[in-house]
Formats: sequence, structure tokens, C-alpha cells
Amino acid sequence: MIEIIIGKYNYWIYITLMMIGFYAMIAKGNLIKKIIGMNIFQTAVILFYISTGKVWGGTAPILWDKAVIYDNPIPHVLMLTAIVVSVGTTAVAIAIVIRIYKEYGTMEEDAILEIERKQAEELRKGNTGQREI
Amino acid sequence: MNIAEHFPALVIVIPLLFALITWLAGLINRAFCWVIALTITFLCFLMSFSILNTVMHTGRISYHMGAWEPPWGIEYAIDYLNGFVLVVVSFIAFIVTLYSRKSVGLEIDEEKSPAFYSLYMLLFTGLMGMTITGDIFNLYVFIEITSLSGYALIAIGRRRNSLMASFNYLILGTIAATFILIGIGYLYMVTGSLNMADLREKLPPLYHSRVVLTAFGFFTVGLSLKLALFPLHIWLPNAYTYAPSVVSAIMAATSTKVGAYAMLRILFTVFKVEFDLNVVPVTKILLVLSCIAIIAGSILAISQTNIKRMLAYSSVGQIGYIVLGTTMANQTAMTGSIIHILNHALMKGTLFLVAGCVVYKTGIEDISGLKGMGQKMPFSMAAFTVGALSMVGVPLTVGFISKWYLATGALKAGMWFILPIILISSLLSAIYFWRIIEGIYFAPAVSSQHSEVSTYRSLDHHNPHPVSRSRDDAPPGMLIPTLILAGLCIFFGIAAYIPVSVAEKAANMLLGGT
Amino acid sequence: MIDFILLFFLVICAIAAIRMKDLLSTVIILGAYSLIMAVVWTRMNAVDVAFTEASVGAGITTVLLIAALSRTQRGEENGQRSQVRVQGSLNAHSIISLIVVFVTGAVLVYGTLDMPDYGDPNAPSHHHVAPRYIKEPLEESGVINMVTALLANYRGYDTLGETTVIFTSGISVILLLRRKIQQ
Amino acid sequence: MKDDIIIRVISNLLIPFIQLYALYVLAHGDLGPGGGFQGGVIFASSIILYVLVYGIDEGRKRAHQKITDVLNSVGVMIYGGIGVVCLFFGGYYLQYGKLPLGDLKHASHLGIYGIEIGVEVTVAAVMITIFFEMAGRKSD
Repeated sequence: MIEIIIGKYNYWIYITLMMIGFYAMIAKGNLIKKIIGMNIFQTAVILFYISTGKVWGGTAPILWDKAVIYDNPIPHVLMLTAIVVSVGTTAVAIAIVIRIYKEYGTMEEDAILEIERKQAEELRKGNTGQREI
Repeated sequence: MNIAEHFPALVIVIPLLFALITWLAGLINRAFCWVIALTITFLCFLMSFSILNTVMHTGRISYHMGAWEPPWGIEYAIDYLNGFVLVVVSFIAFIVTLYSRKSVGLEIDEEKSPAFYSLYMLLFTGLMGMTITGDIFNLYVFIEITSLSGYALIAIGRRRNSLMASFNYLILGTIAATFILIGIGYLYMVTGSLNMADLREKLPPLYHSRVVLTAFGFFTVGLSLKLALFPLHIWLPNAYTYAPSVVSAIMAATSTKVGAYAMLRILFTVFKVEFDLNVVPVTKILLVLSCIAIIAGSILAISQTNIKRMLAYSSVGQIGYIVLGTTMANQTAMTGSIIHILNHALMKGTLFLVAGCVVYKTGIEDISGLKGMGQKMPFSMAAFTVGALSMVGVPLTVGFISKWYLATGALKAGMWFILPIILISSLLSAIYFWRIIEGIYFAPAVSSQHSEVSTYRSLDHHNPHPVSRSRDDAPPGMLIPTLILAGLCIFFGIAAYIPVSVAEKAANMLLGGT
Repeated sequence: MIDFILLFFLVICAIAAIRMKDLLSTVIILGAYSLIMAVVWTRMNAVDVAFTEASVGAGITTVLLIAALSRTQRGEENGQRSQVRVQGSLNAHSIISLIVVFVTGAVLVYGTLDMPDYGDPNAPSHHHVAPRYIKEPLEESGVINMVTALLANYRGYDTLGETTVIFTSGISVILLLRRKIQQ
Repeated sequence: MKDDIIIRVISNLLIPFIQLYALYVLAHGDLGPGGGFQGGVIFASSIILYVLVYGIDEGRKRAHQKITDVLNSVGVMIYGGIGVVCLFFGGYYLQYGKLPLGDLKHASHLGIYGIEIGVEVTVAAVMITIFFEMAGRKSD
């Protein structure tokens, strides 16, 4: 049991961080908080990948002597891509939030849904009114 | 250099590079954008067709990016299945592009059209890339290209609701993509490989490893979110309802299909069919979920008043059909699933294009607004009727072919209870489509000046005489593509052997045959 | 030891970032979180990734989030409007979210039990395709940074996709935010 | 902030070095950590610093919208274009070894530089674009 906890400590931290980020993404009402949760969530997964590439006693994957043990470079490469994707997603998300704030004047999901609900109700009233005529 | 040999690379690289050129050309003259998009999608269609042709004659094609042989480099692997999907995606994209000029002209501000077409091309590139790739991490990269361009395209819908729809899709889409990324990482960790074919060879001894089981779970959940399988479909209705018509059409017709294709790949290429059947009960879970999806999608569609939303819910049901066929793991049902990728793309494409025509002409999105349209827009409504009949599954339409294969497959698998589900869902779709068709042809036209129009303020000048019954159909630029798709709904309903012959080979291959 | 402290710090930062009411503080804490993460990755010898995270996560992302806040509002609204709206339904949502999160976490823990230990040199991932990338970058790509060789050469196509993602996000932001008249 | 002389002098001093560092990171991507992506972000940060000190309108004079718009796509085009050039010399897509630039080692090395430049251009241009689009005034 102890070996499992000590031997994989990085993975436990990654799972914790992922859960925190995931929770913020689905439970928080504020849209900026969701984006921040998204960042934590993605970074946690990157931490996991980097952990898989580590070799005890290995050195950074820059070749200087073939006799040395190196860390596995593949996860590093994959995660460079993932970081880029994460910043791209964040940028688009922020752009949408700015637009949302401009249109609704709020960044709280509940408040926005409330406004949308009212709008739909008015629309329906308008429609039935038209039909009665 | 033999150009045909490089088609697998070019079919992705050309639209990618021309997405950039579209953006540049748009800075000079906005009219270029549409021309470029149209030419390139058509070129891609021709190339995909040639690739499929080669595959049919010589078998699986493998293209090594940078000449690094797999598993070291990235491989493009094309077999019957993705050759088929490539042709479907590029054809639908071509038709929708043909249609898009007028519709985009109306629904998107003119100065935004270069960015719009550029993203549209990137969406197309991403979908093609997801389909063609044989490398599991490359799949993730293309999923992200598709998703990012999709978020932006949905968000520029005319109504402000599109922003929230897009944001929700972004959050769920990112969760899905990150889940897929976790799955990739877990598989990589225990195999050291990222190549799909290589994973297939290396995984069987590890089938009972918890890491592999977890990876599989995350793949399934992530892809189900992407293709909007029933309980995870919540992003789809709003996204399709509020997106611009062209975007709804292309996404409904291709994006979920490519998601379904990716699911097939993971379930049956990366993992072998024995794993799905014996190690984890995934086929049973998916079977139950897809049955619920079929019924629930149809029931939810009945209660809708917005036509695009109704079509979106019916998509949820149709995705259920595609997944249903894969879960029975026999060749007939699998053929049904694969053929339904084409068939649903055709009929949903038709219906969304008609919805776009109606919005273009009248600004109406409400079902009641379609009343009396039979006289006003006879050709569009004829296309709608064909699409609707197809959805119901009337013989001589494509919908019938898919349902026939699925039902026969279910009988072969000894799953009798699936027959009534297919029957009930067909009846339900008959109900909600009949409601509309009755209105179209047998009800008098209503005044369409209800408040819905006011959200389309700028459209008013297109609509000087909303009550007029005189014929006033959509312009030919929109009508012709719509009619082509509707025509194909019938053509492939009669000449079904053409796609079926490909789909049968693909199904056979997925199930472990040669 | 320092690794444990840094990782512990990460968790604290993550919790603080989602608990804070003031959004500007949240953003700053997220920047700190990214920076600590970069340090952790440097400790794990992932220098390229750490470099990128330091410049992107701690740099650009923070700048963009602050730019967003400057155009919207700083505080998370928990005031009058949201206090009134049914507490019960909010809690139900939180509880469902918590369940989903814990189920996901439990599945991940279950999967982790069978993983090779952290840093295990015998893990399969180090022995299939990786040795070639480690041995041959100079001969096959002419560079000594394996990450660069892999990124630009062996998996160069992924990087093309990655650059396309960046381009896509740039165009998306233009499409969403560019104003009509630019003088 | 442009009235504050300390900030102005220091940032004027720093910006050229930041940009030089961005190029250094690009050029040394083959020897040590770094490469086009990091270099591009660092380059963009120098422009961001300039905007923070002198304001958006001043900043736009230094990084014209037309230029960043064009460069957005030029970078990816360099990258994809190098791949296409490899096709013309009889190789597979992105097979740098086939470029007529000497032996395999040299050709690959130069090919890698080429694509890193492409990445740097796109990343820098896109980051600058995104920053400018987001950093508007609250009113608009």
C-alpha cells in the first residue's frame, strides 16, 4: 500500500488536480471560472504525460553523450502540442465570454439562462398572440 | 513524382493550405473566398474518390508522413471504411459550399466572410484529417482543429443565444478531447506506441490490465460526447439551432458522422472485436444507450416548435441508429451502421439545407411558419418531403436501406427486441414529420410576421409580402444543391448496391475478416 | 523533498484559484500555478515543455484573461441576483457535479494501480519506439535536441496540425471580436 | 503609463532584448530547449509590453493590423509549403532529407529551421492579433 502511494505520487497529484479542474468546469457558474478550471484540468493531464516520460537517473533529452540515460522525449513532444491546443482553446473561450458579456451584461451562467428563458417566453407569448389574431 | 501516390497527404494539405489562402485572398477581394472554397472542396472530393477507387482495387493504403515508417512516424492508413467516409464528407462539404454563397451572404456580415470561409475550410480539413489518420495522437490534433473552428462558427449565429450554445459546446468539447487525450496517454504508457495498427498488435496481451480498461473507458466517454450519444447530447440541440444555417448543415451532416467513425476506429481497429464483446460489456452498454437515444431523440423531436431544433433532436436519434448497428457485431448490422453514415448525411443535409432556404426567404424558423409553403416554395418543400420520407424510412429512400440492414442484422444476432424499437421510432418520426408536411401542403399560409422575424431584423427587406402565396422559391444557387442531395436520397435508395458493396467490405474488415 | 513541496503547492493554488471570489486574484493565482507547474516540469527534465508553459501558461494566458476581465467585470457575482435564485437547485447541480468528478477520479485511481511506477526505467513506453528517437536525432535530423527532432521531423506532421490550431484560434478570435470599422 | 519616465525608459531598453532573445530561442531550438513556438510567444510578449506602456493605438502603429493579418497565415504556409516542396523533389510529405540542401543531415537540419521559422511567424502574429482584439476598451 505504502509503495503504491509513494511509487506513484505524481499520478495521485495529477488525479487530484484533474478533479479540481473538472469540478470547476462543470459546477462553477461563472464563465471565467470555467475557463480557469479548464486550464487546471488540461495542465493536470500534461503533468500526467510528463510523469510517464520520466526515467530515474535520466537527464534532459538533449543528446550529448550516447552512454547517458535520457528521459523519454515522446511525452514532451506530445505535450508541447497539448499546451498549444490549450492556449488556443482558452483564447477562443475568452473571446466568446467577452461577446457574452457584451450581449447579456453578465458572466454568470444562471443569470444568462434566466435572461434566455424570459426571452423565449416573450417570444412564445408574441407568437400565440399573433396566432389568435 | 507520381501525384496520385501522394493523394492521401494532399487531400488534407491542400484544403489546409487553401484555408490560409482563403484568408489572404479575402483581404484582397471577398468574392474570392467562396470560389476557392468551392474549388478546393470539389478537388478534395475527386481526390477522395480516386483514393477510394485505389483502395477498392489494391486494398489498404499506407502513407508515411516524412517517410518515417510506422510506428516511428505518423501514418495515414486508408481502408474501405475511411475511404468511404472521406468520400461522404468531401461530397457533402462540396454541396454545402455550393449552397453557402447566398446563405452566408445573408447570415454573416460581409466583412467577416473571409474569416468565416477560412474557418469553414479548417473545419473541413479537420474532419478529413480525423477520418484519414492512422495515428492516435494525430487524431487528437485534428479533433481539436475541428472543434475550435466549430466553436467559432457556431458562435457567430445571428441570435445571441448562439454564444452560450457555443460556450457550452466548448466546455463539453474540451472535456471530451481531454478525456481522449487521457485515453491516448494510458495506452501509450503500457504499449509505447501511438500507431493504431501497431496498438492493435500490441494490446491483446494487456486486455485485462486496468490501465487499458481505464483508457478504453475514457475513449468511449470522450467520443460519445463528441458524437452526442444520448445522455451526452446536451450540447447538440442548442448548437445546431443557433448556428448559421450553413454551419448547422455541414456539422449535422458530417461532424457527428466523423465522430461515429472515430468511435468505430477505436472500438474495432485499435481494440479487437473480441475485446469489445468479451472483456468489457461495452457493446451491451452502448446497445442500451443507443436504443434509449433512438426513442428519446424521436420523442424530444416531437415536442419542438423550432424546425432546426427538431432536426437536431432527430439527429440525436439517428446517431443512436449508427451506434446501434456497431453493437451487434455482425456483418449485416455493421453494414447498416456504415451505410447510415452516408444515408443520414444525405437526408439530414437535405433537411437542414431546406431549413436554410426557408430562413433565407422568410426569416422563419418556427414550424408553424411553414404552413402553406407548398405553394410558395414548391421545390424546397419537395426536397423537404423527400428528406422527411427518408427519415421515416419509406421504401425507395435511403432511410429504408439503413433500417432494413439494421433490422436484418438484429434478427441475425437474435435480438428481437430491436425490431419494435426501430418500428416505434419510425412511427414517431412519421408523426413529427407528418405534422409539418400536412402544414406545408394542406394548411393555409399564416402571416409570418410574428416576433420571430424581429430577431432577423436585417432580413425584413427580403420579405416584403410574407403572406403572398405566389411562387417565390429560394434562388437557384441554394435550390440546386438542396435538390441534388434530395435526389441522391432517392437514387441511393434505389441503387443501394453501390454504397452497400463498399460498406459490406468495410464491415467485414472491422469484424476481423480480410 | 522539494518536489513534494512544489506538488503540494500546486494543489493549494488550484483550490485557491477556484475558491476565490475576486476574479483578478483567481487569474493571478492561475499564473502562479502555471509557473510552479513549469518549475515542476523542469525538475522532471521536461525543459521544452516547462519553457513553453512558463511563456504560455504563466505569460500569455494570464495576459489574455486579464484583458478579458478589463472588458468585463472583476468580481464573481454572488450578490443579490444569485442569492435569490433557488439555493436548492444550485446545490443539486453541485452535488451531481461532485459525483461525476469523483467517479472520474475513482476510475483514474483504479487505472493507476496497474501503472508502472513513476520513473520506472523498465516501463514499456521507454522501450518500443523511444530508443530510436534517443539514439539517432543527430544522424537522422541533424539536431541534438531530441524534442526538436521529434517535434519537427519524426512527428513533424503533428506540429503542422498544432500550428494550424494556433492559426484557427487566431482567426476565430478575429471572427468573434473584430469590430466593423478599423481606422 | 507612457507618462511615467522610468517605465518608458526601461521598457524601451528591454523590448529590443526581448525580441533578440526570441530570435535566439528560435535559432537554438536544435541545441537546447526552445524553438519556434516559444520564440513566437516571447516575441509577442515584447509587443504586448509596448502596448501596455504606450497604449493600443500607438501599438497598432508598430504592429499594423494588415501585417499581422497576413503573417497569421504566412507562417503556416511556410510550414506546409516546405512539405509540398519535399513532394516536388520526389520525397514524401515533409521528408526534409529530399530537399536539395546537401546530405541528409544538413537538409534535415535546414528543413527543421525552415519550419521553426514558420511556427514562430504564425505564433507571434496570432498572439499579437489575439491580444489586440481582446484588449479593447470596455465600451466597444
